[in-house]
Formats: sequence, C-alpha cells, structure tokens
Amino acid sequence: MNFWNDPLKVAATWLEGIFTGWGMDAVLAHVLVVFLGVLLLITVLMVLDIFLVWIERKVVARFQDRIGPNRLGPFGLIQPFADIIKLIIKEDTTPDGADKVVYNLAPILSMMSVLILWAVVPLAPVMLGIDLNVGVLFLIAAGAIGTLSIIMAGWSSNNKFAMIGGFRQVAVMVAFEVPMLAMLMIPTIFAGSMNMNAIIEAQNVWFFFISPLAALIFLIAAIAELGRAPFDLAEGESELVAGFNIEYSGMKFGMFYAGELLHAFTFGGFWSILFFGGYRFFGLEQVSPFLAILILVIKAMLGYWVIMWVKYTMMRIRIDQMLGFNWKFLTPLSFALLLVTALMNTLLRGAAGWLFVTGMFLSNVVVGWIALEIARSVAHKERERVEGPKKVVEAHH
Amino acid sequence: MTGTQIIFLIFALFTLGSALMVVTTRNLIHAALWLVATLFGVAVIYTLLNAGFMAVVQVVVYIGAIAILFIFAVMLTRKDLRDNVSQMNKNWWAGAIVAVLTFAGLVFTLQGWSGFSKTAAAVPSGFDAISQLGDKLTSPAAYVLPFEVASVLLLAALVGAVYVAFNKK
Amino acid sequence: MIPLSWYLILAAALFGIGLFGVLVRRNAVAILLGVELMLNAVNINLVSFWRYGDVSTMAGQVFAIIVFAVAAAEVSVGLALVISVYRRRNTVVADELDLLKW
Amino acid sequence: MTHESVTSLVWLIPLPPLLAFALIVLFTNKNKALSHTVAISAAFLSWLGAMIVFWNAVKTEHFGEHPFASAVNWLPTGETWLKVGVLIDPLSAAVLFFVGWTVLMIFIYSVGYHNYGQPAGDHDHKGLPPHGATVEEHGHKHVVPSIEPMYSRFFAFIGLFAFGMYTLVVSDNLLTLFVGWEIMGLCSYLLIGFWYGKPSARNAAMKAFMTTRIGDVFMLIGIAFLYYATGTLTYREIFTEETLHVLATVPSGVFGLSAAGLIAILLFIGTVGKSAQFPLHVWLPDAMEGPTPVSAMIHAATMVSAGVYAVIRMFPLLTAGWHEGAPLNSAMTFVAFIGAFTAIFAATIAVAQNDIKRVLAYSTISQLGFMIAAIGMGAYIAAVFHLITHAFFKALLFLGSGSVIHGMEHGVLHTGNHNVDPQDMFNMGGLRKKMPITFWTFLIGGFALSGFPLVTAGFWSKDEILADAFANGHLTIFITLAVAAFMTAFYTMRQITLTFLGEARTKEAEHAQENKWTMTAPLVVLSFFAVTYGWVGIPEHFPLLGGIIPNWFHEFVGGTLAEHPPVLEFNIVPLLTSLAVALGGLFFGWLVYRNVNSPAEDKLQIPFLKNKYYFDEMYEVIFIKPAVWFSEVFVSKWMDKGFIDGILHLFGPATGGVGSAIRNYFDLPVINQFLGDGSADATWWVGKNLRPIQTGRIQQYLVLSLVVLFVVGGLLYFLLLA
Repeated sequence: MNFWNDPLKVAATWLEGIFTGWGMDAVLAHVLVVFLGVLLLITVLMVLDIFLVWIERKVVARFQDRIGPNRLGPFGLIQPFADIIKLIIKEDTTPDGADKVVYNLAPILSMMSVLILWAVVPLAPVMLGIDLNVGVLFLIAAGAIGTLSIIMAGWSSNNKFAMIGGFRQVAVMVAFEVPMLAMLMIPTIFAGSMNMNAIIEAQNVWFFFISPLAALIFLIAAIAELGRAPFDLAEGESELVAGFNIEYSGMKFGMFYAGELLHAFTFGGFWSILFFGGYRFFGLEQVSPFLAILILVIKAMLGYWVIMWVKYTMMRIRIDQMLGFNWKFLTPLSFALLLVTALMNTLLRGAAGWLFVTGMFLSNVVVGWIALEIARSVAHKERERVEGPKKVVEAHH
Repeated sequence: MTGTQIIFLIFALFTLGSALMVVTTRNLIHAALWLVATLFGVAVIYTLLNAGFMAVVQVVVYIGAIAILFIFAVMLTRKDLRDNVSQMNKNWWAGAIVAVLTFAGLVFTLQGWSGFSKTAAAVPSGFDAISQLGDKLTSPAAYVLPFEVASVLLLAALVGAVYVAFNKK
Repeated sequence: MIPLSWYLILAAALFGIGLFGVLVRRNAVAILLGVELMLNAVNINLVSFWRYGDVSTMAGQVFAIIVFAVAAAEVSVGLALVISVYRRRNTVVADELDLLKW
Repeated sequence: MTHESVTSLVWLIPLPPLLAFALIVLFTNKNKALSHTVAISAAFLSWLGAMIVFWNAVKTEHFGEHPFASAVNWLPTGETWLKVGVLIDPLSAAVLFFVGWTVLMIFIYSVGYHNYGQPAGDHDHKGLPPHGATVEEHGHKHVVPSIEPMYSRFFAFIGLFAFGMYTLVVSDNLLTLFVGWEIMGLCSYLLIGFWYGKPSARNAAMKAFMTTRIGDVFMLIGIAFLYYATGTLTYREIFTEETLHVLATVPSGVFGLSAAGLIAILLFIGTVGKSAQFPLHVWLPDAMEGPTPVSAMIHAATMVSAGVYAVIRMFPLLTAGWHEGAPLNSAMTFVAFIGAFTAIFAATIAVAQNDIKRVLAYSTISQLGFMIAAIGMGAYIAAVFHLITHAFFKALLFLGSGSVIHGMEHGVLHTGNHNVDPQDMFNMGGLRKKMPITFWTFLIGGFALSGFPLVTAGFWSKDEILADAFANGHLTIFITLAVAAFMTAFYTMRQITLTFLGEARTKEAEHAQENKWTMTAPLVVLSFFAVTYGWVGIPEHFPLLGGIIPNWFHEFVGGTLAEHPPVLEFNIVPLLTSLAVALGGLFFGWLVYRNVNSPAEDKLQIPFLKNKYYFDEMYEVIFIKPAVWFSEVFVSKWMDKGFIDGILHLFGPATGGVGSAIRNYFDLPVINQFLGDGSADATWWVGKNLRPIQTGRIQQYLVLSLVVLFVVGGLLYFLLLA
C-alpha cells in the first residue's frame, strides 16, 4: 500500500500516527482526521467552484458569440476572484420584517445541500467519503434540503416576489423529484445495489447505452431540480424580478449563485456516475487513483457542459406548462419505463450480454416512441380544441 | 459512558428540544422548521439503530415532502399567521396534564416489562438490511399484502386530497 | 451499549410532546404537526424493537415503512382538508370550527 | 377441410347476420351505406360458409351416414341435459344451398329496391313508402325515386330474418328449430308492417302474426308431446328405429291416431300456419303489403319453405309404421289431402287476381300444396326437389315482379299521376321492350313455374311429384294436382301476357324503365338456377335424357333417410300429362289474354274467385267478431267490471273498517302516545341535559376521551392486575 495506490488511506494513517504520537486519544485523532478530510474536500470544491464561474461565463459567451471575461489575467482567469472580492465588500443587507435567523440560514443550507452530496461521490475506486449502501437515495435526501433552503429564503425575505419564487421552486422540485427517483431506480435495477461504487463497477457497458431514455429523463429532472433554464421559474426575471433571492445581496447571494453552479457540476458528475461509468474508462482508472479522479472530472465537466448547453439554447417555460409536463408526461413515462425495465430485466436475466443490452435499448426506444405518439395525439386534440373544430364537409348523398 | 451513548444523548435532547419548540413556538413557520430539525434528530436516531435506509427515507419522505407540505399549508393559510397572541387554547393546562400523564403511564407500563432494559445483539455480519427489507416487502410469504394495501391507501389519499383541495369555482 | 429503555423513553417523551401539541394548539396545521411527532415516536419504537428483537424478521422496519406511507397519506388529506376549510370558513383555528356542537 | 372443422364452421353460419343486426341497430343506424355494407357482408359470409359446408357435404362419400353433427349441453333437465347442436345431413345441406343463394341475392336486390344512392324524398316519412324526390337538372325539374327513409332498419330486420332461417336449417333439434321459426315469425311481422304508416300494412302484419301463431301453438303442443313421449328433441335420437316403432304403436287416444301420427299432425299444423296452407292461408296474400324483397324472402326463400322443411324433417315421424307401396296411414292421408286441396284451391284464386304480387302469392300457396301433397304421399325426394327448385324460381319471380313494380313506379313518378296502381297488371303491357332483362328473367321464372318441358327446373320437380302420385296409385291426388298444374301454367301465362306482351296500356307503362344492376343481377343469377337446378334430378329412366346426367339429387338427398327410397319405374302417362298441362296452360293463357285490355273484358273475373271464396269475410264472422264480443262484452263488461270489480269493491269498505278500528283503539293510544312520544320525550330530555358537553371542539373531546382512558385503564390495572 503506497501513497500512489491509495492516497487517502495512507495520508489518514500517517496523520493519525502523528496525532497519536502527540499523545492524543485514538478516537479523537480519528475524528480529527476525518474532519480534516472533509475540510480538504470542501476546500477543493470551493476552489473548483470559483473556476466554474469562469467556465460558465466563458461558455455562455461562446454560445452567444462573445468572448467573455478576458481582461484580468490570462483568458480572464482572475475575473472570478475579482467578483468574489466585490461580493464580499458589498453591503450585507437584511430587509425589514425579514425573519432574520431563517433568512441567514437559507444560503448556508443551500450551499450545504450541494456540498453534502459529495460525501457519497466515488472519486476513484478507493476514494470516497462514505460507502453508503443507499447512496442513490442520499441524492434525493440532499435535494430535499436544497428545497427547504429555497422555501426558507423565499418566505423569510418578507417579499411577495421572493415568496412566489420560493413557491414555484418548491413546486417544481417536489414534482421533478418523482421522475428523478424513478430514474435512479433504473441503474439500481441494473446494478442490483444502491451503492454508488457498485453502480460504477456494474457498468461494463455504460448504462446510457442500456437505457438512454432513463439518462435523458434523469437529465431533464436534474435540470429542473437545479432550477436552471428552461426551468428557472423561481428567478424568472421577467415576471419575478429575481425570484426567491431578490432580497439577498453580497456574499449571501454569492452563496446561492455558487451553490447553483456547483450543483450543476455535481449533477453533471452524478449523471456521468449513473449512466457513463463514472471514473471508469477502459481500465485507465486502475492505473492510478489520480487518473480516475481526472476521468471523473472530465466526464462531470462534459455533463456540466450539456446542462449549460441546454440552459443557453432553450427559452423559459411557463410554470403551469412545466408542472403539466412533469405530472402528465414525464412522471407517467418514467413509471412506465421503470415497469418495462424491471420486466425486461426479469425476462433477460441470464441472457447473453449483447442480448441484454440490445433488448433493453430497444425497449427504451419503444417506450419513448409510444410516449411521443401519445403526446402528439393529445397535443393534436388540444390544438383542435383551441382552434375550434374543423369545418365538416357536408356529406352529399 | 461510551461515545455512542453521548451521541445518543446529544441527539435525543436535540430531538426533544426541537419537538418542544414545534408545539410551543408562536410562529408557525418556525414550528414547521423546528419539525424539520426534530425529524433530522429522529433520522440520526435511526442511524444509531443501524437502520440507515430508514434514516435516508426519513429525510426523503418527511423533510423532502411532508415538511415542505406543511410549510406550504401554513403559507396558504396565512391569515392566521399572527404570532403576537397565544397559539394555545385556554384548556392548555388540561392538555399538558394529559400529555404528562400519557408519558408517565407509558414509562410506568414499560418499566414493568422484562425486556425493558435489554441490550441489542450485534447485527450478524453480512446481514444486508436493505435487500432483506425488499424481500420481505415483496414476498407473498411476508408483507406484500400490507405493502400493497399501503400503496392503495396512498393512491386513495392522493385522489382524496386533490378532490378536497380542488377549488370548484 | 445503549439499552432499549433509552429509545423507549425517548419515544414516549416524543409521543407526549406530540400529544400535547395535538391537544393544545389552536391552529389546525399545528395540530397536524403534533400528529407527525406522535407518528415519529411510533416509528422510533418500531425500529428499536426491530433492532433489539430478531433482526432477520424485518417486521419493525416493514411497519415503519407502512407508517411512512400512512403519514404521507394523513398529511396530504389533512392539509387538503385544512385548505378546503380555510377557503370556506376563512379560518384554521380548531376552536372556531365547531359547527358540530349542540 | 376435415370433418371436424366443417362441423365447427356450421356453428358459425347463422352468426354473421345476427351480428349485422346488432351492429346496425346499435351503431351504424345513421349511416345507410355502412348499414347495407354490414348486412351484405354478413349475408356473404354466411353464404360462403354455407357453400363450403355444402361442397364438403357433396364430396363426402355416403354423407347420409356421416353427417356434420355436434352438440353441446344447454339446459340441465333433472338428470339429463337439453342439448343444442348443429346437424348438416343431405337434406339440410341441400336446403342450406338454396337458402344461402337466395338470401344473398335478396340482400343485394334490396339495395336497388330501396333506391340506394337516390336523394332523400321531398316529404317522405318514416313508416311510409318513399314518394319520390324533385331534382333540378339542366334548369328543369323532374321527379326521381327517393331513398327509403328507414333504409338501415330494413337491413337490420332482414339480417335478423336470415339469422332465424340459418338457425332453423342448421339446428339438430326441434327446440332450436322452433327458436329460429319464431324469430322468423317476429321478423315477418316487423317486415310486413315495415311501412307501418299504412293501415293496410299494419293490419296485414297483425293478421300474419296472429294466423301463424295459431299454427305455432299447435306445433309447440306437438313438441311438448314429443318431448314427453321420447325425452329428447334431437332428430337423430328420435328417428331411431326403436323410438319410431314405440311411437307408432302407442295409441294417442285421439281420433284413433298413434302417438307418432298425433305428433306429426300437431307439428304439421304449425306448418299449415307457416306455409299458408288451407285453412290458414289467409295471411299470405295480405303480406304483400311489405316491401317486395320481403315478399321474396317470406314467400320463397325462407319462411314458407321453413314450414315445408319442418314437415320434411318430421317425415320419419309422419310415416312411422308405413313402408313404400303400402296404403297411406291416417296422418299421411290428412297431410296429402290438405296439400292437394290447397294446391287446386289457391290456383283457382290466382286466376282471378289482378295484382302482380298477389297472383304470385296464391301461386306460392298452391305450389306449397304440391310439396305437402308429395310428402303426404311419401314422395320424400320429390318434395325436397320441388321445395328447392320452387325456392329459386319463386324468388326469381317475386324479385322480377318487384322489378316490374319499381319500373312502373318510375313511370308513375314521371307522369305524376298517383292514381295509377303500379301493381295492377291491367296498367302494364308491353314492358318487354322497356325492361328486357326483367322480361327474360321473368319469362324463365314463369316457365319454370309452369313446368315448361325439359329445360326448366320446375318441369323436372313437378313431373316427379306427378310421377310419384301415379306410380303409387293415388289417382285422386294425381288428377287434382294435374288440374292445378294446368291452372298454374294458365295464370302464369296470363300474368306474362298482361304484363310484358302487347302494347302499353297506360302512359306510366310507356315510361317504365329498366332497373339498376343491383336489382337485375340477382335476377340473372337466380334464373340460372331456375333452369339448371332441375338437371341434377333427371330420373334415370327418362327417355333420351335419362342417364346423361346422373340423378345426383336422388342419390344425395335420399341418403338422409335410413332406408333409401327406391327409384321409380318410368311411366309415360304422367310425363304426357305434365307435358299437356304445361304447354296447354301456357297456350290457353296466351290465347285468352293476348287481346284483353281491361278487367271488364276478363271473363274469369268471377266475384267468388276474385274475393278468394270469401274466406276473410267468413273468418271475420266466425272468429273475429265473436272474439271481439267475448273480450269486450263478456270478459271486460260482465266478468271484469261486474263480477270481479264488485267483489273487490266489497273488500274496500271492509278493510277500511278494520283499519280504522285498529288505528283508533291501538295505534294512536299505545304506539303513538306511549311508545312513540314517550321515548322521544325521554331522548329529548337526556339530550338536553347532556348537550353542554358537546362543544364541537375536537381537542376537548380528545382530552376527555384520554381522561376516560386513563381512569378506566388505571382502574382495570389496579383492580384486576394488582
């Protein structure tokens, strides 16, 4: 066991050795080491977050045929730091009539709900916070805290726009949790476990190729959960000014903002873990844990890029349409897909690998096609209803 | 006193304290948020009981759905959100007495039971609570019927809730 | 190790607090909050009996899961009723909802 | 196809028309095109099934011994089961063949007859025949036929009718036969009264229904007696030698008949009603009020044939104890007498009728008489043969007459003179040039009916009946039937002459037009069978022609019976007779009527014949008037209002007295005041004193209930456990 094979464990053993060498209690030393590890992870994430601001701005600029930040440092790399300094020195206001404790707690919870997710992310085969056997559910549980933070922010601001924004966001998040949970069950079915590591290990063939529809639905639900365009109704500038975070300024706003970016990146990571093999890439992950981390980060970045791509090319959807889309289309579709997948899994159990993959893929295509056909016919009827019935040609006898 | 006992005591006190805040605070939103805290405490208690799955489900279902629903309901009925008057009815003393009596009665009854202070055997190694739970919930020999009845109940509640809350105008 | 009694007393206390909430709160929503506390107390009992009894039967956890479902159903219907009552009577104070009196 | 799969196909034959009926009534009612498509498709499917079954039956060696038969349990009757099933033996196969063809043709014909594709009428009403629609074309208006307003309804009814007929043919027992029989009775009622807006149609429908009902009641009695005597209604179980022997020897106690004879006569009375034999023949001419396809359906293809079919089915029962060449038993004598009498009786009436359809109606009655007489003589195969050939050429004639009427209606619409009856033959004349297809097909049908020698089917079948009568020495019957045959040829030629030959006697006849292909095509198809069907049954010993084509029909249908009927020796007398009567009748018919232009010039318009021997008037006096008197005066006025109501009126005051006594001396003081009011007062008092607890506050209730729980629980705990 050397550092390059299992860096975390070696470092932890080494540190614990040092602490106990100082005469510290063994349990306390262990707790301290874990605490330091968490601190390290969070620090790395926060620093990454800063660069995410830069990446986001650069990417959106390219989408919009601009250059983006380019003044401060090479390629404008120093720009986010300037932004942070600006946010920190801005006046930190709390509106009159606001519920102070809740108001100040909300951004913290928001950030926390994102950071807590990383506890279950397997960075490399040997590197992950906790090997939770319900890792997939943990994702939803953390999302619940994010929901809570937004409704707290919306309510405590003592502002109608914020309140409506909070309402909307919560309605959306609670709604899209349902298809998301259903889609999380599909990798679980394939892997036979809710453990993140087990799911990655099971992906000899990426689950994306086994169940592309599930990956797609998960992505849509994830974007809705993030509250990014086209689902950014909680902020809806044109209607709600800035929605739930209207009263926040300075670093508290900065925390919502950074939280959202990191959240997007995190979901990119989860997308790649659940459907694109996580840190696995043709055995390269076995070479070194650091290579595995690199692979995961690259995949997460690609996922993040897809989320950005969607955000900057789609327009915002009306709230009722969005909830209708979820309850009337996405939720039934995801349940149907879950049923079909479970059934096919039972049928194809023990079949040859290629047969399993092909069968699953085809069943996905069929389910998706049927759903689209139903949606089309319903839309057709709706259009007829709105436009009035077609003129009946008088039958002549 | 071991580490686990300390952790238990800390979270038990946290749970009970937040629960007390739930029933006494005048601001209903705060009450709902205190409920969230209580539920968290209970989730921790579950993990102490080696029921990690229950803990996560507790967070998903209670905090992710039920608590949120409560906050919604409170906001939708905002007219009664006055927090300058007492939120308790005038018979609160009777309620308090009955509640204390209940607690006392429960403890009194329980302490006469032989298994009251027994300790837990270690969970057998290789015991996978989640797959066991899944098996039991879907096995005809075990609890598939209650499970299905519960799902029907949920469906009925869903329909009923939509019907009751639907604004007919 | 923690003896079973600690969990049972915790659950009993939580139940009592919840009962207190149910009995004294004026707001119907707050009453439902109390009910949630009581249900959680029950769940703690169920899970701890599972842990301290025969682990392999899973009965405690199964019933706790069913209590989750029941709680979700109770809250959805209960809150729907509260909102419906609020629309009609413009109040959610339990004492004012006394049409069933003599 | 295997034997089994054909047998299961038999089950399916009656179903398509029934489905079509349901579909049209329930769904496609509004859409005329869809309705007739459904109905004709159904008829086609049944036809297809019938043809497949028939073909397989013909192919099977010794089919009589291996018929297509299967049965399922239906009703439990104590220890046994009442079975229903299907049976296709040579007889029903032959019948199925002509039923399939005629039904399909009639369905197709109806499309044209009811003016499909024409505009809706100007002032047509449901329940009345269409009156024509005004159409504007090239700026000038003229009247064209309009579509039947209840077009879909018609197809629904004939669909049900076809179902009834197929059921009757394929069933293997008397019960389902009776079911099909009654379905047809209902449908004939509905269809004769199809134009229910016309009082005459309504009356005709009722008359037909009531008259046939008389026969049906006797038939049901016969069925019940048969079931009582044998314990089964399935043909193949009844027609075993032992059963027949028992039935033939057990006396019934009525008129000295054996059980078999009585049952046969009872069943035969059903046939008398259904097949319009004397004396229950009166309904059939009136049934001409229905649309023409209905006439063809009822009088040729199905219902009346059903009557004869039923008697033929019961042949073994009728002839139980009789053998070929022996003197007829009493039941057979009765049947033969009725048949022969009807044959000549109806023929005399037909001579004096002017309505083109009525002539055919009486002709039908007469021809059915031939068949009945043949059965009565034991000439089984001749009866079946004539049944089938008659079905073809009579359907042809009815459809042809419908075509004539339709063409005449066209002329009536053209001139606008609605006083001209398009059915009166004296209004016609010269139609052979206007309606050539109708003329030639009608001619073929008419010659077949007359028994025109050698080429037509009617000749061979009628000749066989006459030959049978002569060979077995039933001279009276032979002479009667020969005279009837002569008259048949005579009135047929009269009809053809008046209708088609000579010059047009009215403007309407000048403007008559040939009809669409939907009407003429069935005529052509049926005329093909009217000619060729006779050739399958040419007797082997016939001079010159005999033996060129083997006498397939005799072989095939004869296989139905356990004992194959012997082949008749050829005799020149009946042949010469039939040649003479057919040709002579035709010649005289032409001779007498070639120059007759109006009813006044017609020497044979004898009131006695024209009024059908006053049978309707006689029934009116003998049965209907007394029945009306009995129901209106005796039952209603005397019994019901006088006697029964009087008793009831006595009951009223008596009950009232008892009631008021109970009320005043028991109910009011005891029940009301003491039990009722007393308990209410008590409840009220308790409620009033308890109501302060009911605050309506849920939390108080909860506290109270918990307190009670603690108190009771504590008491129980300390008292019981401690």
